[in-house]
Amino acid sequence: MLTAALNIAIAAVLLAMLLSLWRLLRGPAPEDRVLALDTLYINTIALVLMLSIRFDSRLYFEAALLIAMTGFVGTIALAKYLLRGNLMD
Amino acid sequence: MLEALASVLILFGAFFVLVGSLGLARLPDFFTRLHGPTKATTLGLAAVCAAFIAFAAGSGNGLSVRELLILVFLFITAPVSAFVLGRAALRRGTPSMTPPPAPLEDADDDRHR
Amino acid sequence: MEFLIATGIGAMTAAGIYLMLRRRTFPVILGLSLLSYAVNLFLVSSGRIAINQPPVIQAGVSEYTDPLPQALVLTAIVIGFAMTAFVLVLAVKARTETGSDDVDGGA
Amino acid sequence: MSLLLIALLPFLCIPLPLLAVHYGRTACAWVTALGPAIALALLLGSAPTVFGGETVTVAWSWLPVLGLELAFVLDGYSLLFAALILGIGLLIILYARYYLSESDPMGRFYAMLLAFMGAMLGIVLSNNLILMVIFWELTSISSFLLIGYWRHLAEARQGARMALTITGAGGLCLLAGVLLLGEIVGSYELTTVLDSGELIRAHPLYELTLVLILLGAFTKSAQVPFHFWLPHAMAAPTPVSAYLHSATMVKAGVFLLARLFPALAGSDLWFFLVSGVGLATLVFGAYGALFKDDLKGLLAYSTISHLGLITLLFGLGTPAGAVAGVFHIINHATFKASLFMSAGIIDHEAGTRDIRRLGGLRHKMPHTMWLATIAAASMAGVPLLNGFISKEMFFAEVVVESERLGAAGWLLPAVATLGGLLSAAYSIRFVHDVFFGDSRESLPKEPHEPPRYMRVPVEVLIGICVAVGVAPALVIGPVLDVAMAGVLRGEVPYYSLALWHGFKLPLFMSVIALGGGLLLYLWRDRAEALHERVFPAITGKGTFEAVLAGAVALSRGITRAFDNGSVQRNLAWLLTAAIVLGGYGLWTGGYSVGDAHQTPAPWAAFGIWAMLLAAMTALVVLHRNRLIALILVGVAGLLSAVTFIYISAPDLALTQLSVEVVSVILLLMALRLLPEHTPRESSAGRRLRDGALAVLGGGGVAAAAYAVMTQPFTTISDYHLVNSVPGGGGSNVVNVILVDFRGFDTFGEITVLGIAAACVFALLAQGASATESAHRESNHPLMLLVGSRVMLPMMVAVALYIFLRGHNLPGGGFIAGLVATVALVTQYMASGIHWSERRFTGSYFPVIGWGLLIAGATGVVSWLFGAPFLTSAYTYVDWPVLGHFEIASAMAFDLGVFLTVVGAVVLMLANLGKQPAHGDKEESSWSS
Repeated sequence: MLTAALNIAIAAVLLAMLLSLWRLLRGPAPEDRVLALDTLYINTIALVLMLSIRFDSRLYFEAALLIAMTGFVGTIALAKYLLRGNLMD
Repeated sequence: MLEALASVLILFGAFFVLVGSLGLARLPDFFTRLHGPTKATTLGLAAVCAAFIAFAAGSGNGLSVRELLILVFLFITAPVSAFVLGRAALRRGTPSMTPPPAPLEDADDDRHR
Repeated sequence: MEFLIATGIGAMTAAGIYLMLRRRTFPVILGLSLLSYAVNLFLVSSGRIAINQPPVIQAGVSEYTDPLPQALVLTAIVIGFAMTAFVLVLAVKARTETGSDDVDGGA
Repeated sequence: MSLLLIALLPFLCIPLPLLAVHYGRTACAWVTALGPAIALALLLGSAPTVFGGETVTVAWSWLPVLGLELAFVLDGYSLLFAALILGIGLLIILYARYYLSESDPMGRFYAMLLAFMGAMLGIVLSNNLILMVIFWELTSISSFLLIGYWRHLAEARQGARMALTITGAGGLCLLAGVLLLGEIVGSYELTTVLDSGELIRAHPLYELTLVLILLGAFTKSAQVPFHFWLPHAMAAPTPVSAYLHSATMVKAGVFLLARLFPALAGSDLWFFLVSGVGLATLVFGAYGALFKDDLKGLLAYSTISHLGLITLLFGLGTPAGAVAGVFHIINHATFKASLFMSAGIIDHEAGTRDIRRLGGLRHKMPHTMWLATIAAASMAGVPLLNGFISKEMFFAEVVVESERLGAAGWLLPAVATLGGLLSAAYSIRFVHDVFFGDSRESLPKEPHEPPRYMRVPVEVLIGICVAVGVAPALVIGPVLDVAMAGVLRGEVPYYSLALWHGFKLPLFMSVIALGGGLLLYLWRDRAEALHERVFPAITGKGTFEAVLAGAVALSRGITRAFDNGSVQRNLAWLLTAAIVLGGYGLWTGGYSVGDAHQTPAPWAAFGIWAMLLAAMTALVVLHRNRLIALILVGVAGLLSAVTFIYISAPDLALTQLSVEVVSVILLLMALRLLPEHTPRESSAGRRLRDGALAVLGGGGVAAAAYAVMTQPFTTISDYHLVNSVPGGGGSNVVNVILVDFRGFDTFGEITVLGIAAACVFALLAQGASATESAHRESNHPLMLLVGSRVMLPMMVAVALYIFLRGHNLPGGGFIAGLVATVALVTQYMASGIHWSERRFTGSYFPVIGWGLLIAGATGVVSWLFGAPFLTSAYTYVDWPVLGHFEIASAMAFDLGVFLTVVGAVVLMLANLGKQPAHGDKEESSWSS
């Protein structure tokens, strides 16, 4: 039962990732691309969590955690770049 | 029992994650697209995390709080990044269906330190 | 699986090469980092593909993937970053000195 | 032991003259003489043992893998040569004291002289062939320096370069030959090689070996056709010419011929090659000397001719011939050195060396005249002088060996006599033109006798000439015996050092030579005219220059073809070469896909794969919009991180992710200082070419990767897997490898990281002082501020957590460091760098320093416990909140890694962030 659910869920998440990527490639505004990248990151977290459930292993959890962190920071950086070129003033 | 719960949560989460990206892909302009990921996807991920916790508890590792960390992270970061992005879009005059409100949106952060 | 990874490496390599052959510094640097991604993946997969056998010793587990390439690549990633940073700074410097971001310094 | 001292003493004394020169020139000379004097004393001290028939050897292993060891041997032959080198060297030091003028830097001269002396001693004393070659090249180098001693003179520099090129190249040939010899014999020990002559001559590689070694010897001893560097080396100060280019260094070649005589000589190839070259050189040199107007040039050519004579003697390949050769080496060293010194005196006192301008100096400098005359007579082979005796032996040998040539037998004696005749002629010319005839007025200086002590060395040598000439058996006999015992490594054949052998062919040959020489000198004007007409001026120098120029032009052309200063072109060639090589390998080796590993691919993997390919395609298409390109590279990073997770490399996923974000930030900051768009400037053809290269390269790599992954393989890391927990005290094998098994490598890596950070800092140093741009509130949205401040402690906690568990679960210093960096940088971005620098005060250099220090210290600590560098010990402790963690000394190392990473990365980011942009971009529109 769990495996069946996992299969469906993973399929859904992959679909979501593809959609995000599509938006990322399509644009049009750079904000769109950044938002899409952010979403892609979050989707990836979901994917990783599901994988680690399927693998019945907790070794990949930190990876998910880090994706969350880095996704956030990356988004902030890109957004600040869009706001004003300078990230650090 | 826990496994059943996990399965349900997973499906639930996956659904909302998908919805979020769907919104991102389909909605007409940036400001509307902003909603999909920030709300739906976050919710979906929350469900997935819950599923993970449930599953972990089920697979005999006992209930552990670490998994909540991601959730906390997300609940803090999602709005922030959404806000910053929206602000950037406003500043750069990204086209929007409805004309943007009068620029009073600086009021919120003009007074710190 | 092997085929997918191999072709993935190939794709990244191709894109990296193409960017590295551009005339401006920024694409060249992006190409470099792409190439390092590809190389890292190559090195790791040279330890052969193993699903869910992370090299972390656990009770009752006997099958582990090859840890050596991973250790190699881990440092390689960090060093690769250092290199990227350095080249980037060179590019920035060149821009401020020569006023152009042409890899040959010319305008 | 003393043998080693003898060999190394000159080297050890090199600093002395440089220091002593401040205390006056005489003091400098004395101090310089100290080393050689002691060495000579030691040498003579150990002479009795050698005369007793023993061979002294010492050996220290140096590079046993290469068969190289610091081994020296002292037998009769090396004793003789060492004595010559040191003895004449001392005389030269004395002579040079008065020869060098006030303006010449004396310390440098003596230092180089000592260097050469040491190298030359090394050649004659070393008992290991490779060691000998090393010293051989050292002599080439020191000779280069000495010839170029007068740096301001163009011809000095030129001559120095030429000498170095020729002798150096010869030295390389010699090295190759020696290596072959060592391969043949199976040992580089000289004595062993000499004892296995049969084996060597029988070996198929013998010819090649012989030719290579002879090339070395001939170049060094200025044999035709490599002779031409020697005349040009005469630009050196005369002491150098006397020492290096007549007495010792040019003798290295013939020394080698004699040294390897038992090993190589005796074959027909040896006979024809060596004696042929020797004969040609003998005549050619003598002929050239006859028409040289420069005193030193004349002497140089006569040296060439005498070297040819010696070579010819060894070339005959008979023991008796070898005896004559060695004997002539001694004699030539004595009379030629004294001749050079006399020439130097004349040059020094009269101000010119041009024979045409000199004349009638017998009144001005009678004493010098006598010395020079005796020396010249000895060179011409006048009886009662040493030159005569060795020449008699030479003629005798030639006559004996002549029947080996059968019908052409008369040729050898005839040519030999011709050589003697010529040598007599130029000897007469040397003396007569300079000292006799009417004295000239138009001399640069008013000539007079040199200072007393400038003549002493000459007198000593002349004394030897006469002594040997009058009573050879008495004076030189024993020395020659023991020397020959060394050379031939067996019983020495009978030979007589008597003056009178009765009316035999050699005597008549001598008479013809002397008489004919006199006649030739009297008719020299007609001879000169003939010479002018017959021989066009094709000099060795000309050809040398031409060849050199050609080589340079060729290489420059080739380089230009590949590298016209354009990076793209360079890269394109590089890639083409790689592709061609790979393709060739594929073509010849074939392509085989193993079926050892075929992991089933879930369709999830297909999804990721499709995304990666899409992203890469889009990247190539859209790369001109740099922001998009950057984002797409980020996607590639994310996807490869996912791949890492899937192929069970969690540590790599963590590293990849954190590096990913940091480099995105870095690239963004750089992008702010660079244009946002890449102009479309490369032509369609160029793009096509690049595309082709990219596709070929990518395809090749893919194919290679696929082939690799599917082949069966054996890993060496079972050891790590087994010993990780018991040995390293950590269950995360990757981390244990990093901080324990291969800790030293990691140490190197973080050092590199620190250096890179330092470089970045240095590069940005100027602009880095950011103009405190007005702190715009609007750049720091309140939400972002609050959010980031809330995140900071959590991120730091995560970093700490990842650091602590790293030894047992995915994580570790590298990743934790990067995470901490990310946390800090978030603050920078949220609150601005100035705010942050007010909070996190202080430079990041100390952090890097401490990190490296700690990492190194853990290694050193393990020394204190007598364990090798970076041996780890560990124990377990219960941490308050975080739980049951293990404390390994490797952890301290990991802490070092952590600190270094944090310091380095934050340093880079902060400094790049501080760069003032040229007009910070405000609203700017992206087209996509």
